[in-house]
Amino acid sequence: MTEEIIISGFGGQGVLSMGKILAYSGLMQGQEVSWMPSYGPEQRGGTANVTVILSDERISSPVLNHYDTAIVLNQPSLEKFESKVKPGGTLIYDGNGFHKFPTRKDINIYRIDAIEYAYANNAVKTMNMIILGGLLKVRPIVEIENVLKGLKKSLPERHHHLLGKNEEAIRIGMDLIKKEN
Amino acid sequence: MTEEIIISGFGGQGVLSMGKILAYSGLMQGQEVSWMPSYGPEQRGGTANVTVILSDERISSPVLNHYDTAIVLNQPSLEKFESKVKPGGTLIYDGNGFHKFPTRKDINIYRIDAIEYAYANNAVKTMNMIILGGLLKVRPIVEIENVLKGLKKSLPERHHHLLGKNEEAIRIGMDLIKKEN
Amino acid sequence: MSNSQKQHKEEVRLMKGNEAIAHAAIRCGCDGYFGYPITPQSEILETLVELEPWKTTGMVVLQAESETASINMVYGAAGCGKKAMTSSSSPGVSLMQEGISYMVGAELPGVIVNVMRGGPGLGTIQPSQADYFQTVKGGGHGDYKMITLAPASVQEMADFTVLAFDLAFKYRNPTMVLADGIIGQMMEKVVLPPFQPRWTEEEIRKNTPWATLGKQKNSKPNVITSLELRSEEMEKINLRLQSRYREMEKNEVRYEEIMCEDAEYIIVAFGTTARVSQKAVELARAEGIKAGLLRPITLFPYPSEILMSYTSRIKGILTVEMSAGQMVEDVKLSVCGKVPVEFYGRMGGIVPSPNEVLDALKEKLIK
Amino acid sequence: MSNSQKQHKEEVRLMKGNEAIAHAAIRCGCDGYFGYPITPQSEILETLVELEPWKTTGMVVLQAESETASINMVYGAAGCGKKAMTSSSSPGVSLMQEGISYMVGAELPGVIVNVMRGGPGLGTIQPSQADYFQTVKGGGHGDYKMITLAPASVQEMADFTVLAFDLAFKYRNPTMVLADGIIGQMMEKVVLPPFQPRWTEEEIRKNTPWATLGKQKNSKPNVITSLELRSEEMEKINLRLQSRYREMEKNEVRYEEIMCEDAEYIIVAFGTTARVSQKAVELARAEGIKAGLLRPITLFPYPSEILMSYTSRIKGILTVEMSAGQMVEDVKLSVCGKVPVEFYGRMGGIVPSPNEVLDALKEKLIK
Amino acid sequence: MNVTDIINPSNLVYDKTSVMNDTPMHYCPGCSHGVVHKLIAEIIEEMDIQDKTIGIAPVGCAVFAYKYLDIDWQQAAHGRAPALATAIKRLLPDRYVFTYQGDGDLAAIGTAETIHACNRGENIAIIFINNGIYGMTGGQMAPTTLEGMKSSTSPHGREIPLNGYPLNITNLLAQMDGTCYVTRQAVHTVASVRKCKKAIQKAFENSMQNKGTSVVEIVSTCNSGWKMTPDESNKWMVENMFPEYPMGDLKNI
Amino acid sequence: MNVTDIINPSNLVYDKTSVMNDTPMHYCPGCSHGVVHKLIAEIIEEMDIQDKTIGIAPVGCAVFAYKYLDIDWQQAAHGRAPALATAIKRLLPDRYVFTYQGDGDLAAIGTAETIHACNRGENIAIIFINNGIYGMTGGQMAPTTLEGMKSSTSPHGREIPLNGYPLNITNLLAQMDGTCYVTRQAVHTVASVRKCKKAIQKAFENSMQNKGTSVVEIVSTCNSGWKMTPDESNKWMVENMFPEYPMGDLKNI
Amino acid sequence: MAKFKGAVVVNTERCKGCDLCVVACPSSVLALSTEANSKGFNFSHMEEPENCIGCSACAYVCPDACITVYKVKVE
Amino acid sequence: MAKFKGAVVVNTERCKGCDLCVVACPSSVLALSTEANSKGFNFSHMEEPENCIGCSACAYVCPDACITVYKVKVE
Ligand SMILES: Cc1ncc(C[n+]2csc(CCOP(=O)(O)OP(=O)(O)O)c2C)c(N)n1
Ligand SMILES: Cc1ncc(C[n+]2csc(CCOP(=O)(O)OP(=O)(O)O)c2C)c(N)n1
Ligand code: SF4
Ligand code: SF4
Ligand code: SF4
Ligand code: SF4
Ligand code: SF4
Ligand code: SF4
Ligand SMILES: [Mg+2]
Ligand SMILES: [Mg+2]
Repeated sequence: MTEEIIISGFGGQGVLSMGKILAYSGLMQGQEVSWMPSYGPEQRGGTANVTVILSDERISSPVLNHYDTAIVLNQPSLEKFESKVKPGGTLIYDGNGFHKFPTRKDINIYRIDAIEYAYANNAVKTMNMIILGGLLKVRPIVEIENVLKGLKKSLPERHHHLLGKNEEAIRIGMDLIKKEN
Repeated sequence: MTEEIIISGFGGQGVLSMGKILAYSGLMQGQEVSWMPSYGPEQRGGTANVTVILSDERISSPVLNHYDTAIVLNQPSLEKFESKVKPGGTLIYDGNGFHKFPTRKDINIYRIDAIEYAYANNAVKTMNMIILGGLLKVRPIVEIENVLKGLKKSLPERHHHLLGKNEEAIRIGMDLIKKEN
Repeated sequence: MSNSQKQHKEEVRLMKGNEAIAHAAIRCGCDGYFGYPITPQSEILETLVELEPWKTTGMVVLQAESETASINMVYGAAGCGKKAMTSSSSPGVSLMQEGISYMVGAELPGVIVNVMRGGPGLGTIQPSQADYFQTVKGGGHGDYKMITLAPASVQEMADFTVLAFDLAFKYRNPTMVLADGIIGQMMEKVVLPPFQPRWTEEEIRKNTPWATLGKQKNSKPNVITSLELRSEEMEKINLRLQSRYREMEKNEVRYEEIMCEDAEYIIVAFGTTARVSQKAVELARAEGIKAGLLRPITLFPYPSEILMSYTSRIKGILTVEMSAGQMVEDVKLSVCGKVPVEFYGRMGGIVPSPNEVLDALKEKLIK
Repeated sequence: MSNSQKQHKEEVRLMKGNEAIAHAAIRCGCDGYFGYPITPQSEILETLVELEPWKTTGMVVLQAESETASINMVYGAAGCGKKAMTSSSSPGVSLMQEGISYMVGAELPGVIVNVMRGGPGLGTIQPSQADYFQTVKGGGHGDYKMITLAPASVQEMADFTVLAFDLAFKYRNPTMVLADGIIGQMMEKVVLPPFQPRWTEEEIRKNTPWATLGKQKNSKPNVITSLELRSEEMEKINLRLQSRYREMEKNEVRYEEIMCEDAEYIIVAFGTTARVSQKAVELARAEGIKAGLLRPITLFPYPSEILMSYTSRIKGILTVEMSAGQMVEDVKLSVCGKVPVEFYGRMGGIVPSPNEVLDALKEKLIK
Repeated sequence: MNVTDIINPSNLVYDKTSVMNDTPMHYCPGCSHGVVHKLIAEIIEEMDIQDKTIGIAPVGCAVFAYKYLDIDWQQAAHGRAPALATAIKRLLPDRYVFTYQGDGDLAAIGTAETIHACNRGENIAIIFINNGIYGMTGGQMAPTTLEGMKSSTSPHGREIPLNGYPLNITNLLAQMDGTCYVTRQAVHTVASVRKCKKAIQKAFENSMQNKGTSVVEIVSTCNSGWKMTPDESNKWMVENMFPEYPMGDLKNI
Repeated sequence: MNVTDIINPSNLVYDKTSVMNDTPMHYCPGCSHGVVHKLIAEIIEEMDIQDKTIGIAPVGCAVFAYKYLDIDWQQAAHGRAPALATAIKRLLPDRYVFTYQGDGDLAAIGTAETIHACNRGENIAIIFINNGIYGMTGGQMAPTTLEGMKSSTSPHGREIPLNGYPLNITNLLAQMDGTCYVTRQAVHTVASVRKCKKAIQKAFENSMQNKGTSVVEIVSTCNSGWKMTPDESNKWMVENMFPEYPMGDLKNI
Repeated sequence: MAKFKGAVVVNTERCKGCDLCVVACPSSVLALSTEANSKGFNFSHMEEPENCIGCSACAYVCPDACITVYKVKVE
Repeated sequence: MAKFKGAVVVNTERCKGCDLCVVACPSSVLALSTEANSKGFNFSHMEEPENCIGCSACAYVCPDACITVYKVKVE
């Protein structure tokens, strides 16, 4: 099995670390993984994206132009990546601040209002875990237990007490996500 | 007609300028000329040499390994260039301080004790003209009048009053040179 | 399984290519790293200062005032028989050309990492492979060559750092690790090489008897220099260097063949474009096109012979690079007109996609 | 008769190649020279300061603090539409590689003279041709090319200085004059090019509307930059540069054929080795060997077509260089395996002699 | 009198100068670069020298300065702006030529070019943004980074034995015969902004009077690199940077 | 007592140290380089550190220093000796590491490397031969060439507006926090030779005490470049160079 | 003594919400809005417009030249 | 007071005839010879050996380390 994912949003939204957690989760379940960020000169702001591939086989190209799954967290990202989801693939978006919405009919489209939820519930720090939860609900590519193991690996020790919060966030995301088409 | 000449000696002996005067003389009589110095990092001392070619035709290589005429003014130069005179060619040397002398039989060997003469007669400044005179006696490749024209071109104006002295030096050199074999 | 994986059981880690270089350097007994920040490779220095190896192995890590200083620090360290390295990206590596030429001239080992970005000039910070010529033909003055290793994965970033030092010392010549922004910035699984202690002074004296560690009693002083004003002697030095390059050509050619046995079309690509091209080969095979990939691992010495050996049975070669076409000249020189050699490239920091490569293969060779 | 001789009657002078460059620069309306001393080319700067052109044409002559500064001064001047140049020798030119790449990236005209000496490293001050790769393949980072003129006489040192400026401005790209210590240091007859006034500010505005002379009212500011972070845009810049190189290849190939019409063996050589090889051809002809000389004048663009055109009727090619063999790759790429291509070279500052070249021809090709 | 009455062209007292165009600047929120850009733009407007000014910005966060100030610009290689400026000013002596350099640029890789331009007394203005860090490349240590200050290449704080002393290069430049005006300014308060503007203006004016090189160091913040809010950065700067890089004129002749 | 009686090993009071070998030096007759070489050799002998010393000579007339002093040497690219020395000393902290640089080298192309080594306070000794000219390459102007002084690139004398001021770089180095000892010496008289030797020795000693960088400038002659006899050169130096580059310690901590 | 009343216009699209104007205002006129502009920044606006004395402090320190200041003499 | 007598040996092959020792000698002992060595240099030698006081001044200033000095106390 190979899953090719793009995650894209504003610089501050934790896009890269969401990708990292996914990659670590893959690592935990013995898969081949690749995590390929867009990198730029901006210290802050701007749009960032990351390509994550989890596979049971050696990964050839870390760079792709079509994805099984796209997670888009702002308008420019939607515009850039909607067309790049493979037919039959999955698009997950957080609609916060959107004025144009996905239109494709040949892919599965899900909406998750994690940003709004996070601001309303004082959970900005785990926002990316909420979204990840949404993803795992609709594309169960990694076991939650492996996600938590991965988190443990990628977080500095002093943050390990937050693991519980993160697990909760995943469950919230699983609830929050809605199919649109 | 093409004449390929090497002049070699200690750095301070005016080897390069002797070559320059020859080259200018060729220029004055409408020939093609090339003047190719050995160049080194030493500001003073060391051995210097210059290859001068005068020709009625376009000169191909400015770099040679055999010469019609070699003028050598110190021992290392003799050792380096005696063997590089073409058979039937000419070797002129100033024997001052020599302990080994030319031995080839298939070339014309001339000796000119210009250094000794110059020191004895307070004529160090025109020593190279004396040697040039010797050369022209045995290899009349340029007209003396063209030499003087050439000198005029290559000397800064303020030295033009020395032209007479130089002409005289040429004549002295013509007297001084002696065939050895 | 890579060499380092065989030698020891160590956990699999996830890290960036740049980070892998830093870890591998410390582990292989590197004595000194000297570098200057530039995107997309600053993580090498940043990881090193974070790891503080001076507190463990004693490795010196110094942020220099410029790339010019960096490479000359490597020169100084290497002259003492120390394992020294620097890293930079394209514009910074251009500034090192005099220093690299000096290292070659003084016969000094050392490792230089270039995580290439797009040029010319300031260009872009996005990935590129357009410093191929600079690296393998000679960006500095004079006749010289460097063994050039082109990693295509994070694992190779680690492994080749170690290998680069070995080869540098084997041949007393700098070795280049030629990566690009993608390989530097991406995370993959990696098993780090085992820890090797840094050479002791006794070992240095033994391994590099030419090193300037202080003149030993009853022996001549050691001198590190690239100067020789006597042309005959200088030519001898040149000839010695050249014969060393011939040795490298004999011993150090490295490449990977992927699905080449029965291939009718060969794609030649290194680094990131090799990864992309591998996927293109997979796509091609899925369509029934017998494609294969030759991935040169050493760009100098170049795997010319294997390429020549294909010529009797293949229909053509497509070279894929993130450049206007540089390595393609070596491909052409390798096959000497025997099969058509085509080129597909992207510039400006754009990474070609697998589909593009497949399309190029069809369009340019299969038609 | 060279171009400059046709245009005006001027006396024949005797001077060094380096001096000829200085005189020619002043005469062709050069605005600024920026350089740093290094043997064997320091006479260029020395002649310029002796001639004090700032008192006559207004040309600026400045001894910079380094070669790095020199090339960046040329960049600054060129950015203002000024005719600017620098000169150096091999190690100094290595230090300019970043600056050269920047000039290309910013599309700036300018002239760089390299009077080559032997490397690598400090090497020797004696002549060499081992910076061929650096010059024509790209010593700096990124994909770029420079028209490279290889003078073989003092007259050409003068003429090519003028031509180099013309070509640099025609293509908005730096041009390299690639000479060697022999051509720089030897004296030959030369007719200097006629005096051309420096461009006035109005002319600069007309000829180089992109120049930064101060923003004009009602027009956009001019910006000199090589930066473009958007990959798609950066690729467009790269493609524009590449198409310019294709133009150069179409329009600017220059070479000299000597006794090639009926030749069975062709020697290919440039600069000093072309002069030596010409003599070797004369010697060969005297022995009844039908040899000819192809002297590339432009090293980029390379005279590949003419070489290819010989292949149907010649028996082989000998490339002669003062290097370990660099241009020979372009010769091979030109003839694509159709005839044998052999190489003869000397290094370390040694100039091959005509007889050596003849012997090599016999040994390697005629046998 | 309500707001809409007051907002009336006749009551205008402060507006963006037109030399600064409408392109949004890429700087991080609160970055000092913006304020300095604004001052330069205002001076160019007020001196009416938009057609006579050539700016040179090397790499660093301000490499895109050319997008924001509508004057002719050259973008220089890292550290080399003073070399470009030298050539430009010598070839166009009646132009206002200034460099706009960061501390990484001016005090690290560009040390030689800066010192030699100042030593030759080139008639240029050097605007030197000292934010104690390499902003552009992600917050690495600069020569001017303070002792103990954290950066991505001094994650545990700059240590003197390891990394050397914070380099007060402006002090050195003030010692040089070729400089005529060397001053240290900041832009964190209204008063400092006003003073800084005067200083930059003086530097511009000097460059037409054959007096030599003028250097205006502006002690600045890089809140991204420093990992503080803009306001915290200003406070930190006053407390920590100013003692090492004290405000005021070092030379004025 | 006649000469042959006096010439007896037991009466020996001055002899060439054995650290300086018998290879004849390539320097022009009367060149200051020779004297300084001799002093360094004597110090190495007297301190008994021949096996602990690493010298670094970049290009310049002294590029061949390795032929004459029997210690380990590295030859550096033009201007980069302090970078080499930095790496060497950090990797071999118990070695005496010194650079031997000309004024062209240290004060022109090597400005950045010199300043930054001093700023980092590298524990090295910098021996700086200031002969006001580029000797090796044929007498071109150096940053330290005096106003009005002729050279092959200032044939009519150095002009300030054209070429800038004579650069007193040692003054700048003395300002830097990283230097512990900065002094200016000469070797034209017996007294000056003696003093200079003490200075160089102190610089060597400092380098083992973690005090920072020591800089010994030796105001020197280049009679070939200056086109004077060695004796005339010494006199000219005293009259012309000393006022610009005054003798004595600039810093000693 | 003359009294001044002022008003500022913030270019809300250009504003990056850095808060420096808020801190600089001597009369506590300004505050960052809860609303964000298209770039996601909470821009500055006049929270207490009647306090504004038109001193331009906010405009001087604004790095993005977002603030236009108007001022009238009252009384 | 003790008086000293000295003598110097010049390495004539190494000597370049720069004259610095001649100038430095307080007792006018040295002079350049009219003879030249193999490199063409007129080397230094003791012209007035009896004047030598063994002060080593010549040796200190010699750039080519050509001079060896001997000294004895007399009386
Ligand atoms: C030769 C070279 N080396 C390194 C870089 C990478 N680089 C770009 S900007 C910069 C330093 C920026 O710091 P500074 O000059 O202080 O400007 P700031 O961003 O802080 O305003 C560096 C190292 C480069 N572009 N070129
Ligand atoms: C990169 C580079 N540029 C220029 C040179 C040529 N060069 C050799 S030595 C030298 C300067 C020598 O002057 P200085 O350092 O003062 O030493 P001196 O010979 O006067 O003792 C120069 C410019 C070089 N070798 N390398
Ligand atoms: S990184 Fe620092 S200097 Fe650069 S724009 Fe952001 S705050 Fe300003
Ligand atoms: S050129 Fe000058 S510095 Fe060099 S050896 Fe001669 S006198 Fe000494
Ligand atoms: S003008 Fe003055 S009072 Fe009004 S908002 Fe701005 S800072 Fe506050
Ligand atoms: S200072 Fe400017 S950018 Fe910052 S919040 Fe105020 S108006 Fe916005
Ligand atoms: S000082 Fe030395 S080299 Fe000079 S003349 Fe005297 S002995 Fe000879
Ligand atoms: S030792 Fe003193 S007295 Fe004797 S020759 Fe030397 S300088 Fe003169
Ligand atoms: Mg900065
Ligand atoms: Mg000097």
